[in-house]
This record gives sequence, C-alpha cells and structure tokens, in this order.
Amino acid sequence: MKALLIDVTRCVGCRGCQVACKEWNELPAEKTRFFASPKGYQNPRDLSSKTWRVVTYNEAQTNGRFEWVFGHLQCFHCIEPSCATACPVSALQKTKEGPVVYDPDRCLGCRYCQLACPFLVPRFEWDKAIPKITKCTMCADRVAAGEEPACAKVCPTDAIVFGEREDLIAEAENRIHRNPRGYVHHIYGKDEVGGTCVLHLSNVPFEVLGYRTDLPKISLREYTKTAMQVVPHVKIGLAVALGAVSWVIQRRIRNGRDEKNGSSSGGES
Amino acid sequence: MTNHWSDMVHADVIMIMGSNAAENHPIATKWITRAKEKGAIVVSADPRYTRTSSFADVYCKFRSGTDIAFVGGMINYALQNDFVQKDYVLNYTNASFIISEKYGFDDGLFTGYNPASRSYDKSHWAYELDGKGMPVRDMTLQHPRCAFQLLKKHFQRYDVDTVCNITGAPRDVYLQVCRHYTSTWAPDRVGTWLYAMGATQHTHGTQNIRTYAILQLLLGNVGLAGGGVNALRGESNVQGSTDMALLFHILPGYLASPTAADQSLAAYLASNTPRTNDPKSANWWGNYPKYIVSLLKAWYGGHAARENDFAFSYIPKRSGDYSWISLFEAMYAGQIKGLMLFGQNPAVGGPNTNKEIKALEKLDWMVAVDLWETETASIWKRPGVKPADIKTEIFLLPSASSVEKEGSITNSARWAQWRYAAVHPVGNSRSDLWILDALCKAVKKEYAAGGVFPEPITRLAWDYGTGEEVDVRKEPDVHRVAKEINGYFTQEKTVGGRQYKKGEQVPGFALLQDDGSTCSGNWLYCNSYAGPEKKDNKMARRSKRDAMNGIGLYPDWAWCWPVNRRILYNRASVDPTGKPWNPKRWVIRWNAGKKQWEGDVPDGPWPPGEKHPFIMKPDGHAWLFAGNLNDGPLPEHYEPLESPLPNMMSRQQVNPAIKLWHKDAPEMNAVGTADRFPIVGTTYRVSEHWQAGAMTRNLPWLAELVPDVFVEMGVDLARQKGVQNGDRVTLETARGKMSGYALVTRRFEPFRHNGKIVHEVGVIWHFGYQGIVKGDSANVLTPHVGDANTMIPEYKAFLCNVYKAKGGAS
Amino acid sequence: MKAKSLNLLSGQSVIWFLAVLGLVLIVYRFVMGLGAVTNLSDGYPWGIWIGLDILAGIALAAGGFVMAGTVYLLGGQRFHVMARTAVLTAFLGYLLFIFGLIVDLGRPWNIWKPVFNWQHESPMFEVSWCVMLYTFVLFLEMLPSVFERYRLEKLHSLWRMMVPWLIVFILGLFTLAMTHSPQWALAMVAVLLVWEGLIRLRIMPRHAEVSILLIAAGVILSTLHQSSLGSLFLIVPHKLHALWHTPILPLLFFFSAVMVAPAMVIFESLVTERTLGYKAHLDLLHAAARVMPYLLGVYLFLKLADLVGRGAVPHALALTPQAVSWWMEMGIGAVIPLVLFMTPELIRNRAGLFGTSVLVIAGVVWNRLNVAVVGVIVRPWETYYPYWAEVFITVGIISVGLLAFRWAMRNLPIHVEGESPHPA
Amino acid sequence: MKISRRTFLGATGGSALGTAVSLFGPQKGRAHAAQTPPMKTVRTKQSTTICPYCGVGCGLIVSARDGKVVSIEGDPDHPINEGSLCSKGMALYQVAVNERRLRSVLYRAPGGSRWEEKTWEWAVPEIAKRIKRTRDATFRREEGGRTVNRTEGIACLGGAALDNEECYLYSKLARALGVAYLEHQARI
Repeated sequence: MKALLIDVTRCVGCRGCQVACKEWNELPAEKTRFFASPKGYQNPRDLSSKTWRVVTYNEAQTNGRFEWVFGHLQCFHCIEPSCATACPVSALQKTKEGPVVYDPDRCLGCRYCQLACPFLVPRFEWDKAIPKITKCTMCADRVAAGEEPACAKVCPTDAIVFGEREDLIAEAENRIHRNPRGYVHHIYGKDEVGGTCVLHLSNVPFEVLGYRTDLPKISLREYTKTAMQVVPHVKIGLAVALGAVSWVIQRRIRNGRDEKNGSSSGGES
Repeated sequence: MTNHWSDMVHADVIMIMGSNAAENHPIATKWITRAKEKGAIVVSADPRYTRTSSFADVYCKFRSGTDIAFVGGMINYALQNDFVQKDYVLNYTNASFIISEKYGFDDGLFTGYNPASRSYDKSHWAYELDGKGMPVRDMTLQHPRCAFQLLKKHFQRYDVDTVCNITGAPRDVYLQVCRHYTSTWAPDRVGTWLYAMGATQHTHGTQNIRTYAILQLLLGNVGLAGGGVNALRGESNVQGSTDMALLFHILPGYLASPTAADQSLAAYLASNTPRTNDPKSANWWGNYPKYIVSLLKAWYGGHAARENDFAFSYIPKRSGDYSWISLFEAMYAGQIKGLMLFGQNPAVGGPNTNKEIKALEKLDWMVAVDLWETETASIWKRPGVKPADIKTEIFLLPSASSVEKEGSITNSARWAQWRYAAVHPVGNSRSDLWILDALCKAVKKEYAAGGVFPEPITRLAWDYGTGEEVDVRKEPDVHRVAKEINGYFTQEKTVGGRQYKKGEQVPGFALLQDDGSTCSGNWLYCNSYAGPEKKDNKMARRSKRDAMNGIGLYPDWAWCWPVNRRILYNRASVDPTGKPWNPKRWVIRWNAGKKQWEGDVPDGPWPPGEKHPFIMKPDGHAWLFAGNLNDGPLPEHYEPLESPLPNMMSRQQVNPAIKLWHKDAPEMNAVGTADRFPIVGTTYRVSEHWQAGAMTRNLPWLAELVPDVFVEMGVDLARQKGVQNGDRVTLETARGKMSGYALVTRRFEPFRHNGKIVHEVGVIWHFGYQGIVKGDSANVLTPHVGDANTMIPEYKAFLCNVYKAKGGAS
Repeated sequence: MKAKSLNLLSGQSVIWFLAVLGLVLIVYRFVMGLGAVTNLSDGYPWGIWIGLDILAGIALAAGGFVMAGTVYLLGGQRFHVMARTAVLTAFLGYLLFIFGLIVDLGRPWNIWKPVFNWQHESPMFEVSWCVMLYTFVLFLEMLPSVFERYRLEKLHSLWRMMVPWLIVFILGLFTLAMTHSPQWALAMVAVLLVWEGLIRLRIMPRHAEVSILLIAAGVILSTLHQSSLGSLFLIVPHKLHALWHTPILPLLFFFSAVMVAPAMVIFESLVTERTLGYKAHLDLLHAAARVMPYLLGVYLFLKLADLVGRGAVPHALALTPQAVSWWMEMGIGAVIPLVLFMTPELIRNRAGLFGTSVLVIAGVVWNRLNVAVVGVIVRPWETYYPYWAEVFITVGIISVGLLAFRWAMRNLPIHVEGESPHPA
Repeated sequence: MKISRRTFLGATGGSALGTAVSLFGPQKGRAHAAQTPPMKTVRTKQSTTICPYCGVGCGLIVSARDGKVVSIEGDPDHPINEGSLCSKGMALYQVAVNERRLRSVLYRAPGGSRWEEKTWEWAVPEIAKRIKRTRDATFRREEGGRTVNRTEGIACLGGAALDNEECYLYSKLARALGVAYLEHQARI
C-alpha cells in the first residue's frame, strides 16, 4: 500500500506543496485575509473544498530551544477510513493502492463522512448548487500512472516522500534511530485510528502542530462494527420474539375473555 | 556565486547570513538540507528568526546593519586562535604583500580621506613595489606592513564583547557560530557562505561582502567544492542582465562603460587594461582590447574598423554617476523626459517610492513593457490622485511570458539555460525580443531621415531576420542573437594554426581578436553557441553525465560562463603542486602523466605553479587587502544612515565615503533620528511573493497564500505599543508611512547594546495598489542613500516608529 | 366558540405564511447551495436540520410503531382508537423527514442510490433503508383509511392479499443488503413465512383490519432505525462529548424513542382536542401516563449507570456548556417529569398532563440536539448557531406538516368521535 | 529541444480503461486507483523551461494541448531542482493562464483617465517618434570640449526578467541611442 511520509523537521514551509495541490487538482484560489492568530503565515485558515492541503506555522519552545515548525493538513488516507465506513453508498472508498477516493456520481451529500472523519478532512462545497465532497485524493490519477503525488514531487527538501507504507515506516524508524534527539519518538499515523497512509515525523510534540493525539489506536470502524453486526440478529430475533409475545398475549387475552364471556369475540373477525 | 546550487551539498558548515534562502531561494534548501543530512552544520545569522532559521542548527540574531562587526569578530576569532589555512593564505592571497607606508587607519578613517568630496585617495593603500615593478612580499607574514599583519591589527579591535555590544548577538550563541564556522580552516573541511540582499543593501554593502571574502580566504574555502562566496541572486536572469550590462557603468562582459576621459579607444584601453610585471600572473583582463573590439564589431559590423577607432565614439561617455538613485533624483529634477521600462516596477520596488513616484509623474512619456498592469504604469490611477493632474503619456505594451518565447537565461550559478516557447503569446502580446526589434527598426526609420548624430543608430548592426518593416507576425530569430552574443569571425582568420572561415562561430574567448576579425556581443558568453546549428547551442544541453570528480558539476547540462567553468577560482582548490586540498571532493587535479588538468574546467590551462590562481586579479592573488574600493581597503563597521545608536567603533557614525542625498538634494529625502523614530526597521520578502509583486500578486494561488502586508514585531514591543496580533499597525519613517497587519511573534527579539534595549520590526515590501491583493508598499519608508561602491540603496536598515492604526483589529 | 375559530384562522394564516416562507427559502437553497441558507460548516456539517428534523423528529414519530405494536401485537386493544392517529402522525412525520432530508442532502437526486449501492457497514445505510422501508410500511398502514374514505373495496382486498408477501420480500431484501448473505436473508424470509403461515392456520393471532406482519415489520424497522440513529454517532468518539458518546447510544436512542411515545400520544391528543375539537380519551391518556414513570425510571437508570460505568461522571460535574446542557436535558426531560408523573394530582388534570408530556418531549428533543450539535466539539474556535434561514426552513417544513395533518384529520377517517374503545 | 518524458507519458496506459461499474450489490473493496481518469498531461506536447522567478534556475516541464497550457510541473531531470519547486515556481501555470495578463497595447494620453486599446502598428512608430524627439532635444555631443555623445533625457530601466538575448538587444539599443541612465534590478 502506497503512503506519504511527512517529516516536518525537513519542511522549510515554502508551500510549494500547497500550490502543487491546487495546480494538479485545478482548485481555485480562496479569498483570504491575513490570518492573525495563532498561525501568522498560514493561509487559508483551514482545509476547504478549494484547498486540500494546508501548511501550518507553529511556534514552540521545546527543550529550551525555540522552534518554528510547519505542520501539514491533508487527508490521512486511513487504512480503514471512517469516511468510507460512514458513507452509505461507497462514494468514498479506500483503494488497494492506498488513496481514499471519491465518486460524486454516488454521493448523496449526507456529509456523514465529514462527521466521521477524525481529521476533519472531507470538505463540502457549501457554495454550490451541485456540491461535492472534496478532499486530497493522494493524486490517485498520478499514483495509478506510476507517478508520485504532486505534493511529494514538488517538495524541495524531501519533507514529503512517497512510497510503500512498510518501507516508509522502516525509513521513519531509521531516522528516529539515527537521530534520537532530533525527533519525538513516535510515527504519527502508524497506529492512529488503526494506521494511516500519511505518516508524520516531528521534532516537537504533535499537539504543537495541532494534530490530535487523543485518537484511538483502533480503526473508528470498530466503534460501529458491533452495532452494525447485530442488525440481522436483532431483525430475526425481533421477528421471532414479536411473534411469540403476541401469540402469548393474545392467547392470554382470549383465555381471559373466554373465562369471562364463555365465547370468543373481538380480536378476530 | 563562485560555486553553484547543488554544490552546497559538499559543505561541512553552511553560513547563511544576509540571506533568507528558504524564503527567497527555496530550492537552495534542497541542497542545504541534504548537506545537513550528511552532518553539515547550518548557521543562520539574521535579525529575525526566519524560515531559514527554522532548519538551522544555530540561529544567531544581530541588529540590522551590523554585519561588519559580526563577521569582523569572526575574522578576529580565526586570527587570534590561528584557525587559518596557512598554505592557502600564503600562496593564494595577498597576505604577504607589503602595503605602502602611506597607509594608515585612525578613528574610523583610512588615510587619504578628503572630507569635502567624501572620498579617498586610494594611492595611499597601494602595494609597495620593488625595482622591477613587482609587489614586495614577506613570506613569513611578519612584516608589520604586510597585508596579513594590517588585517590582524585592524580586526583585533573586534573582540567578542565589543562585537556583541554592537550587534546585540547573544555572546554564547555568537561564540558557537565562531567555533563552528572557523572549524573549516582545516584543509579537509569546507564552509560555504550564502548571502543575498540582506548583506548588500546597506551603505556598507560591499564591505559586508568583503568580510565574508576575507574570512573565506583565511579559512581556505574559496575555489573548493562546498565552499565559495555565494551571492544568491533574486531574479531569474539578473545574472544575465548584468552580464549584458543593463547598468550604466558597464558594457557587456563587465567591460567598463567609457567615461568622458576616454576620448579614444586607446585612452579607454589605457585606463582599463590592467598591467603586471609578474610573469606568473595570468592577468586575464590583459585581454581587454580583444573583448572591446569584438563587442564594437558586433554592434557596428562593417562600420567598425580600425580607421574609425572601431566606432568607439558612438558609445556614450559618462560623466559621473547614473545609478538608480541618481536616475530618480534626475527624473525628480525634471532632467529625464522619457522612460522605457522592461518588466520593472519602481513604483513598488524603488527606494523612497513616494519620491520616485513623484519623479515618474514628471516624465513626458513612459513606455512600460510588462505582462501586467503594474503600479508604475498606472501611477495616474493610484489612490488619492486625479488622473488629469498627471501629464505623463503612457504606453503599456503587453509582453510574452517565459513559456511563450524562446531564449536563454543565466541563473545565479552562471548557468545559461535555454527555454522554449510552449505556446503562442496570449492575445496580442509579443516577446520582448520582438518589441525591441520593432522599436529599433522604427527608430532607425525615424533617423533615416536625419536627426541629431544619427550614425550610432543608422549604422547599428541590426538584422534578426524580420526584414525592414515592423511586422507583428515575424518573430526575430533568437538564435541569430545568441550567435552574435557568442561571436563569429568577421573575416577569414588563422588562429593557433587553425583556419577559421568568415561567419564561423568563435569557439571560445581565448580566440577573440583585437584586430576586428572577430565579433562577440559578450566575450563571457563566447563558447555558449560555438557552431552554426541549433545542436551547437550549449545552453540547451541536457546531459546528466558528471565530470570524473563525481561532485555533481554536470558539465554537459546547459552551459556556464566562463567557458563552462562550474566552480570559480578552482585553481585555489589544489595546493601549489596541483594536489587537491581535499582529495575526497576534489574539483580539479593535475594529471602529471597526461600533463593536463582533470575535473572541472580549470582557471587556465597552465600546469600547477606556473601561474597564480586568481587569474582575474592583476597580481594573481585573492585580496585580503583591497586597495581599489571607495570606502577603504579593509572593512570597518559604521552604523546605517539611520541608526538608534552611536558607532561604538569610532566617531565616524556612517560610512564616510557615501553620498549624502539628504544634504545634496534635501527635498523628499528627510532622514529620521532616534528621538522620533527609535525602532530599527527592515524590509524583506516572503517565499510566496516575488519582488515588486506583479508576478505574484496577480496570481490567485499566490495571492491566497499571502493576501496582505504584514509587519513582524516582537512580543515585548507589541506589549509596549498595545498592539495585538492581527491589529492594523502603521509604520512611519521620516519619509513616509504605511499600514499593515501586525504579526506579533517571538521570532523577533529585542537587542541589548551596552544595556540599552533596541527593538526592530520588519515588513514585507511586495505590495502595491494593483493586483488581486493590494497593500501599501514598504518602500515609502526606505531612504535614498546608497552603498559607497555600488550605490545599492540601504533598504535593510532604517529608523521608524510603529503604532496601532486607527480602525483597530482585524 | 367564535373567538376560538377566529384565533384558529389567524393561527392558520401564520402557519400558511411560515410554510410558504420555508418553501421559498428551500427554492433559494437549491439555487445557491447550502451555504447560502445555513451556518453549517465543514466542522459542523450537521446542524438543526439533522438534530431537530431528523433525529428528534423520528424519535417523536416513534408513537406510530409503539401504538401499532401495543395495539396489534401486545394486546393493548383499548388504545386502538388512538392507533390510526399515531400512524397518520408517523406517516406524515416520515414524509416530512424525507422532505427535510432532500433539503439537507447536498445531492438529493442521488437519494435512491442506497437502494443499489450496498454499504452495510454504514449506520447511515441502515438508517436510509429502514426509513425508506418504514415509510413504505406506514404508507401501507395508512392505505385502509383511504380505501374506507373513498370506498375502494377491490383495492382494499388486493391490499389484504398482497401486504404479507410484500413484507416478506422487503424484509428479506433488506436482510440481504445488510448482510450480503443469502443465508441470513433466507432465514428472515423463513421466519416471516412461518409466521404468516401460522396466522393463516389460525395458530397465531390475526386481525381483521391489518396485517400482523405489516405491524411487525413496522416495529422491527423502527426498532432498528431508532437505535441506528444512535449508531450514527458511535464513529465519532473524538468529536462527541463523553457525556453522550457511549457504546449503548443506540439502545438509549431506541429506549428514549419508546419512552417519548406515550408522551407524544398525550400531547397530540390534547393538542388535537384543542385545535380541531376532537375529544381526547382521557382515560387512555391516564393509562399512558401511568406507564411513564416506569419508562422514565429505566431510562434514567440506563443513562446514569452508563455514565458511571464509563467513568464519565467528572464530565458532568465540569463547568462546561456541554455539562450544563446535559443537566438541562436530564433535569427537564427525565428527573422533573419522573417526579411529576408520580404525582397523581398533577396528571389528573389536562394541564398537568400536557405540561409534563411536553417536558418529556422537550427532553428527548434536547437530547437529540445535544448529540447532534451541542455535544459535537470539533475545534475550540469553531462554533455553530443556526442561521435564521435554517430555522425558518425547519419551521416551514413543520408548518407544512401541520397543514397536512389538519387536512388528513379532516378528510380521512382517522378519528371517529365517540367510537367505541373496543376493536371492531 | 522538445523532449518526451517517460515519467510523464507513462500514464497513457491502463488508466484509460475504466472498469464497468455494476449497478446492484455490495460495493466495498472494489475501488482501484486505476478507475480514476487518466492524468491530464497525457497526449500533451511537452517542452522544458526555466523558472522565471528567483535566480536558482529550476527546470520545469510545460504540458500544452491545442496551444493551451495544461500543466506546468518541475522537471525531474533537472540537476538543480530534480522536479521540486517552491510555491512561486509551482504557480507558473497561472502566469501562462491568467485573465489579468495584458492582451493588447494600452495607451493613456497625458492627463487621460483611462486606457485606450491600440495596435502595435500604431504604437511602435509613435514610440519611435517620442524617442527621437526627446533624444534630439537632449542629446549632447560634447561636454567641456570632450566628446560624450549621450542623452540624459531618456532613461532605460528593467531587464532582469528578460532573456539574455533580449537583454543584449536592449543593452545594444540603449547604447546606440546614447542613453546614459541605463539601470535595472541588479542595482537595487
């Protein structure tokens, strides 16, 4: 499975990736204003239907050293994506190659994927009469053609690299091993929500970059799995139970009535 | 750049000072971070913690305008601790040269100073010559007047405490910087120095760079892979445009533009061709006559002949200074009537734009050639003016973008690379080549009927395949122009036993002649188009074959001046026997068996030891002591024109050799003082915008990334001023004021100087009143004052005040 | 009386106005996109339309299946008189939800896609099938009233003949869609066929008016989707506040829907009595009210035991907007009505009965809003408050519903005054 | 030199083959990236260029179809940038395709309040006339008895964004006119 490894210690915040994403995916610019607090250089403020990738600017004091670290917002391409689990019509799907892709022809626009995504990635075209859910596709068209995603290709410092997920995890572990003081000893995305296809390395705690560190290590699909698995059981069980209960009750009513009236009337005709 | 972009990967220490490479040359970071991966130390010295600082191992702050003190201290540190590569310094620099007895230095002034003209008599700083006219040397470096001892004495004054007091750099961090960088004195270690406009845009900009050069020479870092003094140039072809001499003081190939004193070619050559009596000096500039004659032949063809001094009289002769600031002062004074602009936007980019815009209004006519409607072309539309009041007639000509035309551009590493037309120019826009060709033909037509001194125009050699008439459908043949720049034989000629036919391309500048048998529009580019076919266009080469030293020179990728030499001064990368100082990443080496150099194209073919390595210097040595500069042979710290502090080194507050415009032309040239303007201000750029902004503020994607002017200021200052992050603030100097959003950040910290706290603020200068995103230009703040040698404006340090703008928060 | 009908008239014109305003806004929404009429955002993709119209609305429409189940399956024949009203309310309710859903969906023309694209891991898929099938079931349940009103005897007999087989088919197909397993589907079909067979053999009880299988299907489908609406929020442990996010959320949703049914019946009866003049069966309402303390008690117990079990009690004690909202929900919707329903003097009069029921209803609505909106915490700087147009579209849809309800009550044989409480 | 980049053109193949989507039934686990449409750069004419922004000199590949630029990306073969770019270089597409680009000659009369669209055929001779008029009025053949042959009445600015060949002609033309005030970005 293909994946991206984003090593924020290598990122210089040039935002080539942000523009490359727009160029390849033909996304329009947003009207922005200076983003005062707390990000300074960052713009747009957030992902949107027009912006699938945003570099964030974070000032931090860690280990007595001032750091200016650049985070990356984009789809994490979870191994078991909660958006795909949530989607009632498989408009969002995980491909074998790694990207989580979207098919507008199926989409109802229910936006459950947006609710389900722990990373707030899927974005809706609120301003359109015929809206779509939009998000980073890991440049699935390029990946299918054997190319790397636009953001990985454009990155001057190899802060974003593209490859097989296992290889990238090995590479990330290797980097931490080689430079143990230069990294937080954690590969973000290796285990988060059951693992993602976008992995992050950082020299500052991931909260500083605005990443959620309270996410479970299991796929969010697991949270609905039981509830969904019991549906057929409930269905058949309920049918049998309802039949049985109604039979018992009706019988008792009839018996009671028989005892009272000695004849049957009412319930049936 | 002496070296090139991917060469940075070979450095052990990378000093980034006066440059914010991550913002302004983002792809440089590819090679810097790769070097870092291999263990290199990256140092960022900057008044503000930048995106470059974000990946540096050491960040050291210092107040804008105190570069000489900062690096002077490093030089002193190297000299005091003997972190000097002695063999290199002794053999390849002028350290051993004895300087004239007339030299002296006292209280900030070198000898020979004339306060009335604010200039030096440089003869006080000359070498002492022996009877044969050879410089006297002391190879023990002990003579008190040898350059090395003078240098040592001069920089002794820059001890760590003094330096930290002047610069405001934290002592411990500063010492770390010194330690890291001077570690490259060892022959197997090398450091590279990256700088840009942060270093040059000062009243002592040239001397800033001199400190870098001196330190690099002491450490033996020039000429080596991963070393050098590297100016990161900010525009795609500012190297090429300089090579082609779009500057008043030079002709193509860095030949001096003639002055009124040069009444004949002979007089011109006499004053410009350097001479040496040292047989070991290659003295490359001794070829001056060949280059100027070949240039004149390229311009005037058959009309340039020995009989008429090769039409030398057609070339304008200057009297004095015509540099940028002088130009706008002259325009303001009403002297200049017409202006042609090709892709330049002074209404945003010039210093003291309030004055420069006023100057533009005084023009009779303006021809602006651009892709966009720039601020300059639309001064009559700017906020607060009535168009009717502006009488300037303006022609705005639409030009083609870089993907709509063919030609070469030269990057910062001197690589001339060919571009192709992918599509036709949009609408009715035309390439600048077409526009220049059309204008020239039209002017020729005008002068065909006579006019003042029409010969330089009517006789100008101008045939690029479009016929006599202006025709919008006929694009000039850019290959013809490129071949003229390279040069060709104007007649049959035998050189070095080989016969060249008339019209044959000259294969290299060593074959250029001073008898009119060759022409070359720019001798430096001779060899770039060495044959008649398009395949002979070396600038279009795309081979990734590496040279045998395997250090990524890629000699068959594009073409690089001079003669495809990828690392300048590479003869200094080997010891006097031709063995590389560092065999692991050698640039050139002498193959004694084959009796030839291997690796990069060497600085001349001579065997090791036969010639001194710095062939462009008449003495063949790199200059620790430079007697040719206007403001002194050794760098000395002076404060910027506007500074909140007295100069702690001497009573000379500012560079004594600069022109003081506020005295000579006081109108709109006010200078501020620390009582009203106590804060140091500086200007800079961001990665997402480019220069005066027309090329980025008109692109929606880039406008989105940085939509507004912002002013960066420290937390303490913001608290004092009652400014919150995101508030609108006004910056004011003696010349103007502008507003932007406050970005309150810990990346800007106050400086301590002798216990006094000085705050600094910075503002991006890309904005103007045109484009998708608009804002005030920061250059309304900057002064009309220039460097003593180059006249580059002092954009980087001025006095200002900042306060919360009315209208409040965002 | 005159003053009252005047009131009614003016009240009605307000409703008409609101309905038309809502419809106009809805047209605007389809031209300009959702952003133009809502404050919904990528952080808060679901707002009051989901919280009120769908989650709360469907919970409140649970009266339909609860009454039908009680009457036809659990022998609560004496409530029969109310069953048709409840079914009508439910049917209109579900039509409105679907209408509301069409307004809310970004791409409503694809609303039929779940029929063919089976993604059974999605609670939303389950909900959409259930709502679709249950609306169909309600439609089938409604048809006899229409047949009676327009005396369509032949169609009525056709209906009688077809309904069981239809039920077997749709529940079988639904099981297939949810499991992708023919075995499960066959098992479901088998159970239903056996049941129907036993009915025909007169071993299992049957009913003259309705198909027992139809009623059973209604109960099954409702049980599933009432709980699945809770399952929708299981996937957001990272967004839904710990006060509400619990593995038993589906159970709580289901139970609270059942709990609110008697309250809704009381509420509707009293409102219909007041506005349309149909006499309420007070005895039945009291009977319903007597069930309430048990339901509320169990609900409270479930909620609190769950909270304690998950160790989430501190969240309730923290001073956060969510905690405040939780206390309001629990207080207004459960604790106070529990006390009130246990106070016989109070529930004996109409006002007390009415007020207390309203509290329960409000509690459930509050609960659904808490789960869908208040309890969803995305990022500290993001909040959601409905836009005025959003509110008026909801109000407009409800107004349309009220008008439809009024029309149906007037024109269909739903409510027969003075009808005997005994089944015919 | 026009190049055809294997890495770019490799996309033509399988991606064009869309998989037929069955209408009815379970949908999970069916998706392949191969179902996605082919890259927009297939069947385009590709040529190399060098970035017009800073002095690094990065290589780019312009993909054009029917005379329109489709995409501009980093040139992976270029030894400096190896395919990577910064935000500016990556935005070059919007220099090529941009409604704000000037498309015709504009003229603003003295004191005028609007641009007038003009033709090249009108503008070029008009400008030549202005140049001649100003040059003739301000040309100085001598100064203090010395030949200087220059005009200080016309200034020429710009050029760092021009090609070498253009700079050279600009330099040549300005000198032929006798322009003394010739400056550009390199000074500032």
